[in-house]
Amino acid sequence: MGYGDVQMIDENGIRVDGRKAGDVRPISIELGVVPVADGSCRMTWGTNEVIVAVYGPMEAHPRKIQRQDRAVLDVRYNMAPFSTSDRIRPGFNRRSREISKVTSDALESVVLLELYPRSKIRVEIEIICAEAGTRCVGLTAASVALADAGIPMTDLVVSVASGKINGVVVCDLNKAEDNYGEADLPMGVLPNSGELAFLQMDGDLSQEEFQEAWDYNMEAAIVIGDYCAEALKNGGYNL
Amino acid sequence: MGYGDVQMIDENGIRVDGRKAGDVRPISIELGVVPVADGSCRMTWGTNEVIVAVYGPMEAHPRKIQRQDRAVLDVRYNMAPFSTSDRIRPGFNRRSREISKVTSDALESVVLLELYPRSKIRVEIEIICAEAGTRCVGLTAASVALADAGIPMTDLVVSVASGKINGVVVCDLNKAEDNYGEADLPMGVLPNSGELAFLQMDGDLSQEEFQEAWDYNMEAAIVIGDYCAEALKNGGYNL
Amino acid sequence: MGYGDVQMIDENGIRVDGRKAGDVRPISIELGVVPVADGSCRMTWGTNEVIVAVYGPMEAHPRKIQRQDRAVLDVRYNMAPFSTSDRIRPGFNRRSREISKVTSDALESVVLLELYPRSKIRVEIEIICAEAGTRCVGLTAASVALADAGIPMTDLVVSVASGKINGVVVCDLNKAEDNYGEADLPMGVLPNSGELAFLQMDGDLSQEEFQEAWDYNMEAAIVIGDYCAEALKNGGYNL
Amino acid sequence: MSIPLVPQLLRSHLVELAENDQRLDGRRQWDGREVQLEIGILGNAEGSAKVRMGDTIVYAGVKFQTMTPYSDRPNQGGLMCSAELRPVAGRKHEPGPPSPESIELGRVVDRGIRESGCIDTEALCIIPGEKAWQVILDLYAISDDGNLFDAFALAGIAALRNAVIPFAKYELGDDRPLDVSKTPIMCSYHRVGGRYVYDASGREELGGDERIHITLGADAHVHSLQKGLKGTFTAGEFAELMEQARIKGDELRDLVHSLEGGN
Amino acid sequence: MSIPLVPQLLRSHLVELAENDQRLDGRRQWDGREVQLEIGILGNAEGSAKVRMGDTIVYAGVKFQTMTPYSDRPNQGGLMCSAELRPVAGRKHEPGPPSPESIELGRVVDRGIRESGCIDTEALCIIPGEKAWQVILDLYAISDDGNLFDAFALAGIAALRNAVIPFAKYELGDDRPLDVSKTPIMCSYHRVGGRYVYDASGREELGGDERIHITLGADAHVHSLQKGLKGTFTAGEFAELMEQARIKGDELRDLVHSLEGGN
Amino acid sequence: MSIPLVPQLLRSHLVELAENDQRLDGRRQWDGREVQLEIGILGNAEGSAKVRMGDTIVYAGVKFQTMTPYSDRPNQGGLMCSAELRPVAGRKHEPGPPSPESIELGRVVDRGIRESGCIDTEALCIIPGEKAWQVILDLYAISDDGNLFDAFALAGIAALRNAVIPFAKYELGDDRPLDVSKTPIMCSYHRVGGRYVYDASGREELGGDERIHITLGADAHVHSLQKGLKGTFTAGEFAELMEQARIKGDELRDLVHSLEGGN
Repeated sequence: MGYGDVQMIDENGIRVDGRKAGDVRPISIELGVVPVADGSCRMTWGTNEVIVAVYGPMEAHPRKIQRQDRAVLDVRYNMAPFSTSDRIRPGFNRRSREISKVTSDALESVVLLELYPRSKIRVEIEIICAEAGTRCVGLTAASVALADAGIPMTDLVVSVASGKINGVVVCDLNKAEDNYGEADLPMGVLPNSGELAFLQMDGDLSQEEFQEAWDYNMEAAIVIGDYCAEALKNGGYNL
Repeated sequence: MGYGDVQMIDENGIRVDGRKAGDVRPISIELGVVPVADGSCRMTWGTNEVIVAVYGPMEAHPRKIQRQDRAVLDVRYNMAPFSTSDRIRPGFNRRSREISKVTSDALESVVLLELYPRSKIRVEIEIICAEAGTRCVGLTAASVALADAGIPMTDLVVSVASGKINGVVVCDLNKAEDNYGEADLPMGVLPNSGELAFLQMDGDLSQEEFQEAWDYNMEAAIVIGDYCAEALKNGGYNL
Repeated sequence: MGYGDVQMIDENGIRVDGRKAGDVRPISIELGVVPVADGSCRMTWGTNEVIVAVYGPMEAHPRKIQRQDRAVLDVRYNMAPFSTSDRIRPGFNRRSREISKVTSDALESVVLLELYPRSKIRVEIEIICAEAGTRCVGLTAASVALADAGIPMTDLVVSVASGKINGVVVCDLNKAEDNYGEADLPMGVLPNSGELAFLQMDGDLSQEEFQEAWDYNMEAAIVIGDYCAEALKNGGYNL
Repeated sequence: MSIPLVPQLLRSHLVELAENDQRLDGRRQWDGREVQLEIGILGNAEGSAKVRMGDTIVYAGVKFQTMTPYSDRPNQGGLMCSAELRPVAGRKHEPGPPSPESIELGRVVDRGIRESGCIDTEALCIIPGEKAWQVILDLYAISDDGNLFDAFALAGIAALRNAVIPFAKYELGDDRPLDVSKTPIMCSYHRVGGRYVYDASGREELGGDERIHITLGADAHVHSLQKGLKGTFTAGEFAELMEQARIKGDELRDLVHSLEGGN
Repeated sequence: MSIPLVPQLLRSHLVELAENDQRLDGRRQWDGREVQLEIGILGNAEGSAKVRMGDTIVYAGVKFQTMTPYSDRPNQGGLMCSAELRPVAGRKHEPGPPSPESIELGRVVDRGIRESGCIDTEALCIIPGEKAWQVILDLYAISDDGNLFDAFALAGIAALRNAVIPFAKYELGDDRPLDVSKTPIMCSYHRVGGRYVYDASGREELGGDERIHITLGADAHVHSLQKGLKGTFTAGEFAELMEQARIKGDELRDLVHSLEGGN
Repeated sequence: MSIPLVPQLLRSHLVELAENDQRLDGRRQWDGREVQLEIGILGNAEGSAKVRMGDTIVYAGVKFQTMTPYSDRPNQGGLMCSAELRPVAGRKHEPGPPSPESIELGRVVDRGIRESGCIDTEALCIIPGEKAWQVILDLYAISDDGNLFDAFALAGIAALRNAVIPFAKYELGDDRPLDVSKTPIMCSYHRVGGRYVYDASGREELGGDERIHITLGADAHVHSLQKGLKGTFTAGEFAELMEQARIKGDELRDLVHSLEGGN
């Protein structure tokens, strides 16, 4: 954050990749991409590529992790070593552990876990190619993969991040904008209820800028929620 | 050990901090400093500062650690990262594991563990500020915190270390003396019975020097034991 | 592998240690070298020195590792830190884990594990001095130690490695030959049935060279199998 | 990990209290516990603070090390923030590798400070490309009766603002205070009995749902947000929390500044 | 870890099928599943491939780093091959430290490539004794329906042959393709129902016995062998496998080459 | 970890024996088992020893590496002592991370040697501030029938006194013996059946209480002490152990010296 002297938006409000301030990058969704899983989803978003597999509900073992009144949700967010410009050493790190936890917290808010006491549902989020916003892509794709697995949910969770770049608030930061941006506000929205299940923010936003970024996210979440619904109806979505 | 050319005692037998050979540094004791614990103690000793919390007796789990005929004593000695001149990386190391073990061995010698079969008592020793002799301060404070928690014991364990500096045997080494000293003899004494529950020693002492250091420790332990008894009676001790 | 310009065999086919192409290094076998074990074996092979201890059959715990229909074989291959020219840091590494696994797979092929349901047999292979071919020495010595412990087996597993050096196929590579060799073919043979329970290979061998190395190994395994049988009959074997 | 029955009873009790706008310890919805803040209290740290909020007690200690700057940022030093949730702090804090909860705790507190930009990492450079200061802030809980997030954040910024860079110890000149240009303040809200409350106690956390952490700077600039645990919230609920954080943040910022001579 | 009854029933079924020269999915003894190979498909990797064999799907990605050569080999760069068996790939792949099985998998695939000598590590040297390229091949399973060994080996060599050394990114000149002089191919055989079959599926692996991995180069040169799991085999059985690996290896090598422009 | 009944029966039996001044294997209170000491027996070590005390068997091996001296001690090399208690050594030694017992064992043996000052770390310096020798002493138990402490300490000092610094291998000149100026000897005493005995066997350890380790140099100079396990002792008891350690220490020191040509 904070290399403010690089010009990322031109005088007409056009961003480096040709988008306007409120535009989302192109998105595609494919279901059933992990044949051995109970549900799965491949989501591309800009040049991000994420694969999610869902296993379960299945017996939770060892027994000490079982909960008498509900299923345990076991969510892992992981970046493939070749997913970024500099190779990532395999193994869980603190960043991926935190993202796994907040993603799990968000999904627990919509999955009807109480229908499956003593069982476990595993959600495996694998970032194959990363280009800013992978936690949002992962969370959105995970809710689609859970639906693909037939797990009952009250709503999807659709996630997107707006931010600030060169003092201008824009929607859905790409890699270059993320590197030079001044703030990042990822949110996870339930498209039907309009409530939030996920929220993070880093950087510096005035109250007015914050409201603008919030509004961008809310609008984008409705649109992306429609893509997800279409993918679940038709087995995939492609712009 | 063994930088013998630094002069640490003057011709009148006065040490760098003004003490005579047999003097102990100033000590204060405060009880109940960890409000959520079952018993706790803050001990300052020179500029050493140690906090001990005791939890239990409580159910020991997992069950495989339970002992049918007594409680399990789970003792941890840990230095805060900011407790020393150079920052310590968090995490258990071999030194702290060994000190935890010998401290536990010493405390097991006085705590009536057989009164609480299948249960566990946790003793958490946290070194907040370190200035030589932290294992002695930790052990002494732990026995006071156990008493504060109402755990039945046959006696306290009072610990102090004498050593040798510039060829002279002195009581209760401070940091500078410990750095340049030639030997260090920490002992843990039961003030009522006069028996020992803890003993270590490093360096080089002739049999005569050894006896002199031993005697200093024995005398100091009686005095410090009185401070502890007073603290337990009055809720604290301050010189 | 592959420093082919060092001359390791002279014009008469004599190797650096005086052996001919098909010769095996000198071998000795001693039983009962770990007095507290249920069976044990010390094998020297050239300057390799390996000690194997066998414990069990004994109750397998924790219970989750138990198998209802057979014993669990727990095999560890480990190099002592002082066993090689450059010191090895203690602790399991990926190489020793793989060798432990393939050694275990080979021994499982001959030990009558189904005679001891719910139990465990531990096989500890310690390389005290290493000079090429330690996995072969370890596997052979382990099958002798299992026999010494009275564990029923269908056959021994005798292991030896042939290879290629300066383009010539030779039997039982020594350290220098292993360093400069172009291929290495370790095999584990059941001397009575002639079947194989262990096979690895690295490097480059034409089909003809491969057959030659295979044949050397088969012949050597019969000879070494006789040594092992003699050791088990007489309590030891020495050329 | 069986679920004790107690939390269910506790949850019901908390709902009842909330319906009457009450809390377990008599506080109102937006009331915090009494805050005691001390600075400069650790002998071997180069900056330190102790915070007591009710029965929650934490220490923060600052140490400095020299580092080689990263090759892509040759003019910058570093800031490292480490939060340890050791078993001394409570019966439920068992020893072991850091839990997801404690990792989240450390990272959220870290971001609240780091992302405010209160420390200019370029000012930590000693020799470009060769040597720079690394500031290490260690947060240490001694007693956990709820809301460690805010206690850590408050102790952390107070310790940093109190820190002196040990130039002399490293033979680099005279000691100098660390320059900290802002005072970001975190305020945390838990859903307890169905509504949000400020500064939840340990028992409120046990019987509560999701939590929201808001870190604000001067003029209510937003520096860091985090929602934790299972649960959802509405835009309207969030707007009220933001307003409350603005009020409380200014109050605690004043407390920090009041201890600083002429700051 | 109780033994499910299923594998015993499955084993009996597999024996019956073998007696009639059949397999679960209708294949014959030496038939492989359909192979789909794509190259250059990962945006942030410097070489990549995706292999699908039936319902087994894997990725391979190549990255380059600069390293200081080892003091005893000042003119050489390095090749590192890492195979991750993450829980995404199947219900049985639980999270945790690498199992002995996955360590064996990674090492066997690594040796098949490394020991063929297809990469000249001296050609990776940039400045003798100072700087060299380290090639890192990461193998990544997305869906495991058996025979990950062959899928990883195929994706691995295809990704390496597709890789471009990023000289420009490191300001060392123009990018150049990595020189890979050979195309070693691994063929794996499992004993299923008493006889060996090629390219076992996940259920065949579950009900099978030992396996044999054969990596051959051009002219059927042997580069790597491995026998895994409990079980023994005869010299005659092995000779037949070697002959089959020769045929299949040539076929898959042609597939790899067919995707390469003018190679 | 259920407590077997055996130790209680064993403890009773040991008390009975002690009352008649007897021990399980016929020894008297201060008798040690027969000691066999061999030196120079490990082909790839630069110093080595093997000790057998009854059915307890251990190896010690010395290796040398070059190191960069620590910046605050530019003229000093290092001594590292590592004790491994591998599962080969007995049925009770399960694999896993080092137990508190094995950490204590390693550290007590290490201190007995290090704190005697028998190795002059300044003599290990090769080029001040740049290069020095690091002596690594690895202790390795093959068979544990009690009193590993004394077996390790004896093998360790014998291996060090037998070690040759490999100057030639590092192209630094001709090999030279490591200079070891003292021969510290550890004697360990266990409370068994209520009284202390020397050199406890495995079964005596199992049925015994606390132990005391005394490491003495020439003229009975004390170099290291350690009390381990639950239990207390009196000043009078300790004085007797010190006297016994003085006698036994001189005897074992003579054994070590007797193997050294003209030392």
